[in-house]
Amino acid sequence: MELFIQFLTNTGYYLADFRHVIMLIVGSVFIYLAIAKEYEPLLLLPIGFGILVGNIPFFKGFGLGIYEPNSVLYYLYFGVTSGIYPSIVFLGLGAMADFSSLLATPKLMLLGAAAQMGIYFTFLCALALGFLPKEAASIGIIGGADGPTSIFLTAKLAPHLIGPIAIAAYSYMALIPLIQPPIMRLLTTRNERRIHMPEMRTVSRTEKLIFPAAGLILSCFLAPASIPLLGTFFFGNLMKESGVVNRLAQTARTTIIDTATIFLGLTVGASTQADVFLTTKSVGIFFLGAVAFSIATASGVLFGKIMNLFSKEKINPLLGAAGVSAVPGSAREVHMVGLKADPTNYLLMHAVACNSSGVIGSAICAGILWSFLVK
Amino acid sequence: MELFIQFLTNTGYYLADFRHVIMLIVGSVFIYLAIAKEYEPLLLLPIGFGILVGNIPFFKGFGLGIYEPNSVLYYLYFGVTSGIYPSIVFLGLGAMADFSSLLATPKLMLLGAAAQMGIYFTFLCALALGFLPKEAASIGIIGGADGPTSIFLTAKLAPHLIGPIAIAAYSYMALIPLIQPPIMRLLTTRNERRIHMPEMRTVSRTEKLIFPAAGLILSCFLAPASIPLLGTFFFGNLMKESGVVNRLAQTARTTIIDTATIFLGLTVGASTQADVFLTTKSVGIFFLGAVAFSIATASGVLFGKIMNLFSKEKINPLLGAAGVSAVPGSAREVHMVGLKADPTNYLLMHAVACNSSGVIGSAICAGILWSFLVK
Amino acid sequence: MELFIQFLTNTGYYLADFRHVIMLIVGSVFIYLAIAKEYEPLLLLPIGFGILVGNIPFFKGFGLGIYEPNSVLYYLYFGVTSGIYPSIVFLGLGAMADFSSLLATPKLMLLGAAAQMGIYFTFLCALALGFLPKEAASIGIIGGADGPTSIFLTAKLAPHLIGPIAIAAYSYMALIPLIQPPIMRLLTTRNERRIHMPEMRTVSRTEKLIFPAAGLILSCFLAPASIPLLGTFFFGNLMKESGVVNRLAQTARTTIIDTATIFLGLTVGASTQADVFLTTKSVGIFFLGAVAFSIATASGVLFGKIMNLFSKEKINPLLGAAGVSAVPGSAREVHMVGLKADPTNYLLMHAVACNSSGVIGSAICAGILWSFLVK
Amino acid sequence: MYGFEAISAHNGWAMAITGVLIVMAGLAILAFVISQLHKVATLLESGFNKQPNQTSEIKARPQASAVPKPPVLDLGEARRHLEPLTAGLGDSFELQHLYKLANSSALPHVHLLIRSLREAGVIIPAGDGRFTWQH
Amino acid sequence: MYGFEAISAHNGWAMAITGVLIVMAGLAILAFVISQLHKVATLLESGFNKQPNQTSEIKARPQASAVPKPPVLDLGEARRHLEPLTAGLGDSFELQHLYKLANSSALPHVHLLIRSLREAGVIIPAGDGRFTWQH
Amino acid sequence: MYGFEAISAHNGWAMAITGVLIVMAGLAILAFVISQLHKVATLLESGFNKQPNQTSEIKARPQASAVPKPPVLDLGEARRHLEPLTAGLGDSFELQHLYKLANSSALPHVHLLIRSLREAGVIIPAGDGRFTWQH
Ligand code: NA
Ligand code: NA
Ligand code: NA
Repeated sequence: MELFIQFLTNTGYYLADFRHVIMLIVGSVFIYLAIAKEYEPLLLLPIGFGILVGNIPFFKGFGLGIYEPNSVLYYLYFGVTSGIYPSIVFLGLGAMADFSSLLATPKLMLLGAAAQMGIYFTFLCALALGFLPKEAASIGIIGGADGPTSIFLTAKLAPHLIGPIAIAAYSYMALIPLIQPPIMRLLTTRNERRIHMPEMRTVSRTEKLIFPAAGLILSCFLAPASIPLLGTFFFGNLMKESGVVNRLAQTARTTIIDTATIFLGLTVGASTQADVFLTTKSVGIFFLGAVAFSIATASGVLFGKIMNLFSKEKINPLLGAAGVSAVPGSAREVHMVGLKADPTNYLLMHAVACNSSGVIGSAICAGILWSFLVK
Repeated sequence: MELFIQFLTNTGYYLADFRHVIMLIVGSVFIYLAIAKEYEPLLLLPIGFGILVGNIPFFKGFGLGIYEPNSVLYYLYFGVTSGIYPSIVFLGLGAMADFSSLLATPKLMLLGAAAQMGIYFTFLCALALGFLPKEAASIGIIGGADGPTSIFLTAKLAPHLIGPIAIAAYSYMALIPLIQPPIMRLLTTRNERRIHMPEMRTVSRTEKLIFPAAGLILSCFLAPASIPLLGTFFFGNLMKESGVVNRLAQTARTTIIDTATIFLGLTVGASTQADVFLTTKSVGIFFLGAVAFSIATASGVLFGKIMNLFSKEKINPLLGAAGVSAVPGSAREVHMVGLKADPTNYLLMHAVACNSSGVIGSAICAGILWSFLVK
Repeated sequence: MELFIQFLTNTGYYLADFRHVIMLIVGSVFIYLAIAKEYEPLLLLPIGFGILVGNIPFFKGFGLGIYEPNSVLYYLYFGVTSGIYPSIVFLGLGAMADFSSLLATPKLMLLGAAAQMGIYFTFLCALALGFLPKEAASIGIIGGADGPTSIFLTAKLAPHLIGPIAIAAYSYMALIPLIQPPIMRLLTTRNERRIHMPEMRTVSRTEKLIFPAAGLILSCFLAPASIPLLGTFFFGNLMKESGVVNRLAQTARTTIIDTATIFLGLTVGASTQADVFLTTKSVGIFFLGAVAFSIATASGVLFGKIMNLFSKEKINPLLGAAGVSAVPGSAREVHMVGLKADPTNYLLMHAVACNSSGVIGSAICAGILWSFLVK
Repeated sequence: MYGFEAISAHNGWAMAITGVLIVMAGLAILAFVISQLHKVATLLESGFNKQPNQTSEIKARPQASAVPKPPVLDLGEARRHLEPLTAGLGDSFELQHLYKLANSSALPHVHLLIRSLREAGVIIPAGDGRFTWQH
Repeated sequence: MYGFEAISAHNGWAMAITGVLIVMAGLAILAFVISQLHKVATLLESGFNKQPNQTSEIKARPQASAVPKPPVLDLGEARRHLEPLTAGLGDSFELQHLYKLANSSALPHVHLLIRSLREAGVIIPAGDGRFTWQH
Repeated sequence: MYGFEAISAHNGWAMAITGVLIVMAGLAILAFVISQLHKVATLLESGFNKQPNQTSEIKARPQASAVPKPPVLDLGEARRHLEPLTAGLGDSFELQHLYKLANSSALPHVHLLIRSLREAGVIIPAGDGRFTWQH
């Protein structure tokens, strides 16, 4: 009988409190958005279900929780804390990426760089709000709008914040269609939005083959700490472009990235245990995340306008908004807003170019911040 | 020359004794059953070959054996001892499972619950035979007729018994066609076997989408310790039913589960090293395993008959036998026995429903027993 | 400002020296050979890019380098140092291999054995050049012309040489078309090269099913230390031949081996950090590697001629060259040289038989050397 | 220690009975909830059904703003516009997804376009009812 | 230490010779066993050949007990009966497996049934000669 | 500690400015290099173009040395010659690879041969434009 009592006192029904309920609702909302609204389902669904899994109340010290060594979740979560999953995801992304539009219009890279200002601005805001430098850097990187990059840097600098930062990053990436368009319209005139981009030149196979090697060396010589992300990213792309290892590239962009995505999402979600997640810090992080995305978008657009002051060949400043990557969401938004202004204005390919450089840009920023703050 | 002697004394030819021979024969029998009889080949073949690999005599302390740290087998076996493989297999099973028939006829779930009595009965028998509680629980779970569940619980409670318990569980699962039919016939009248089940209603997509979340919360709130199994199981099913992450679901039910199955089978087989496997305990385990399967089948069938006493809408008691899961073997046996009694009696879909609930049921039991005995 | 300086002093631009440049060029050459010449691209491309990744200068003690615990590369490299990747690659190779030609003409196995003399000859040379026994054995195994086998043994005996030995092994495997033909021609008369091999008998399914088990037991009873390689190799082959676990065999020969290949190549390449790679030892290893391949080829061919002295049914001595495996390069070379001598002389299938036995042979040798030197 | 003695000594009876009760209770609750699920479902249907409408209005919106643009029917150009859209879907995709994306990118006559791409073998099957771009 | 001196010092000659002998012996034994394998094979054939017969009798058995049931030819119903059978085979399967399962589930005219399911596109190819259910 | 005070205390301004400068500089350099890439490319083209010629001469070479051998058109034999070649390519392969290998193995009328193997269903599609051997 006392066994029965004792068991009941270990059930979730007994251990649950309002915080678990809140988190279960949050998780359900994520799942709902993923399925009903199809917002980034590949990310929101695993994370959402992970939140459910991670917030089932259980008796601590039992070897069950994601933070208890020897639990299955702990081992699966190791891929996050060690940075392995982000690195593998970048391998697959590289094997999917097509840099032709970037290679055809290199100057668009500057927009990808400009959009990174959101990272540093948010970093300063976070410091001002009293976050420690390492926390502030991890929060700032949300402005890079790259899930794996954010998770990677946070795992290295402030592992206790992986949950909230990942959730914030992915939530705002899912909300790109609501965040970016107003900012773009606010900062651009109708005429600017109507600027057409010139037809792109076709890019030779050799260029595509040299780029991954050149990109790796140039980026990582500058910021060696971005090797774990850009190393696999460019490797994946070389496998794809080379055409001589199709079976490897194919595996990288299907099974390998899918597997990493499943376990990354599930465990990141499960890492949001009510007691570690529902803190004032998380509130601050969500607020700053919104700042990060907005500033990133704005600085990209504004930099586009500045470039137009100095170059005679005008570019469409909307493209700056695609510099925040959030692949491929932001590129599509830019395209849509451009179409709104002029139904014959196809910005998609150029926006994709900014996207790619945005990915590289924020990986470099992660390297920079890491090397600033590691010591 | 003495080098030559010394080498020869390290060869299997020199080190082998009759126990190795026995195990090599056992392994060959498994392989034969898998290939010639096609009994559960996905399990018996890897396990059978693993038995061969694990029973090649070698010089201990060499870094070769599955129980010697740093050996390759040791690392691959870690997925078993840590419980990662079973968890991953359940992810894939979830991504394959179709719960429509269960959702259409929920009351069949009780049969899945009843069949679990075999677990506790065997648990008591094992205690009575002098096994320690943790060992007894691991032996009892064989009655769940779920390989991964048995391996998971044993890895947590009595890792030294993983080999014999896994072998027993999978052997009897392969022998379902010989074990169950006689018991079913013994306990049911021809008229009972001829009971037709009503046509099933069609289940809406929304129901299928809510079930994984609801199932997870209800089961794991009651038995949090079953999170590692049911968490991934329901996650896999949500990925499948959502339809918005097909590429993930596809990977989960192909590559991911295949890979886990290969290494689970191979290492579980290799863990049956003659010296640790050929013990009186193993004999007891095999005997108790047979008890477990028989009692599980019987209690399922009998509970079906009891239900008929109280509800006016009669159900076919044979379905109780499908509550032991052993997916999909038992469901097929129920179907066949039903057909024998009345060639127009199609029980398959309802049997599958019991199967599913049997899987959930024994995962819950694993959680319960673990939480009883972990301390 | 001093932050800026301090950052610059951590960039690759500041830290780079001529050795990094050399290695970056080496890596680029590998990539070029893989893409432009299609020399073993599945190996040379990942290794080549890995060399680039591993030779980006970075500030040590930062958690970045492949030799610094907790770096992502360190964890991925663990699959190499632990011997897991080679073992998994052999699983996939087994699931691809077709032993029918070997089963039809067993005596060709002796050629596969003879070619292994290159291993021991090189082992002696390495000792003579002042290498330590464990190093010498790892260098000798290059003569086996099996990448995974070489990496496996080196990881066990002389992990500090994994980089140079793997690079040497794979380079020479890529250069097979340049190394072998001259030696073959030198050691055989035109008439010998023109010897036709008899039509092969067809092999029954049962033979193909028994072989993996028999092969495992016979090889590993003799050299238990080759279990990690031959255990998975024959397991993969049984999965393939059984026909009852096609989905597992399919996964083993696609995703599983591809994934292992990607990370094996990338990390082995990255392990060639300039400071640990550019040593006089590496020079010696490359020299000895060339010796190993040449002697292996020669001894295979010569043994073929010796066999002809004693058996009336002459075999074509060229086949001996295929005993060094280097699958499938050497088999193709033998075939080509045979065709040169007589355009109607199709040696391919018999050469493949020697290839297979060469793989088994060098795995056994790895086991032998390991057991000689482990203590 | 053997037999009943061993069982009682290890508190076996209690564990067995409690265990049976719990699993019975658990699955009974689950069964009950499931039996009520279709009611919850009908409630939520509305929510999930928002999606079709919403996507359909997405369809509607750009269609409106799109002036028919014949030259797009040049398949080469069409592909250059559509291929980037599918990048996010991995190397193979389902036509309905491509269709949705194409719509939201406001290309005219999307149906016509995709069909002709199929017929021209620019989009080729990749097994499992998925498709990919001919390379 | 270099040259022959080093070799002897490290017992190199012994290792090399022993090594060569062992690998030679090992593969020689293996070669011999293989050359005898076809004999063992012919012995075992009987064992492995049991399978076809046994499955065929499985086929026979239910066929007998099955009264022809035309309505089953309604493909919808046919699918509802067959799909669960294939659950165990993963998301795609080979027709011969489906055929075996269908037989053992005693459906009448299985061949006819499966063919019509194929033709009706209820069962669709999934590459590699495998098939899956149209969703 | 909050506000500007916190920022300066943690050397925030320096980090932010340096960070911006570095990433700007980095991508600017990359952009510049990329813009020059097509020049490097044209230089290297020669190198990469060696491949086609070289393979084509491979094609040429054996073709020359191969006396037409009708019996090879017996598909069974053809397969026995070709299948081992594809072993290295995994269980499925692209026809062009098979073609290259077949050429380098000096079989006559390779094109004709492979086409007839396709038509005879000895080589069957395995999805993704790859093929495999009918078993
Ligand atoms: Na970015
Ligand atoms: Na069960
Ligand atoms: Na070899």
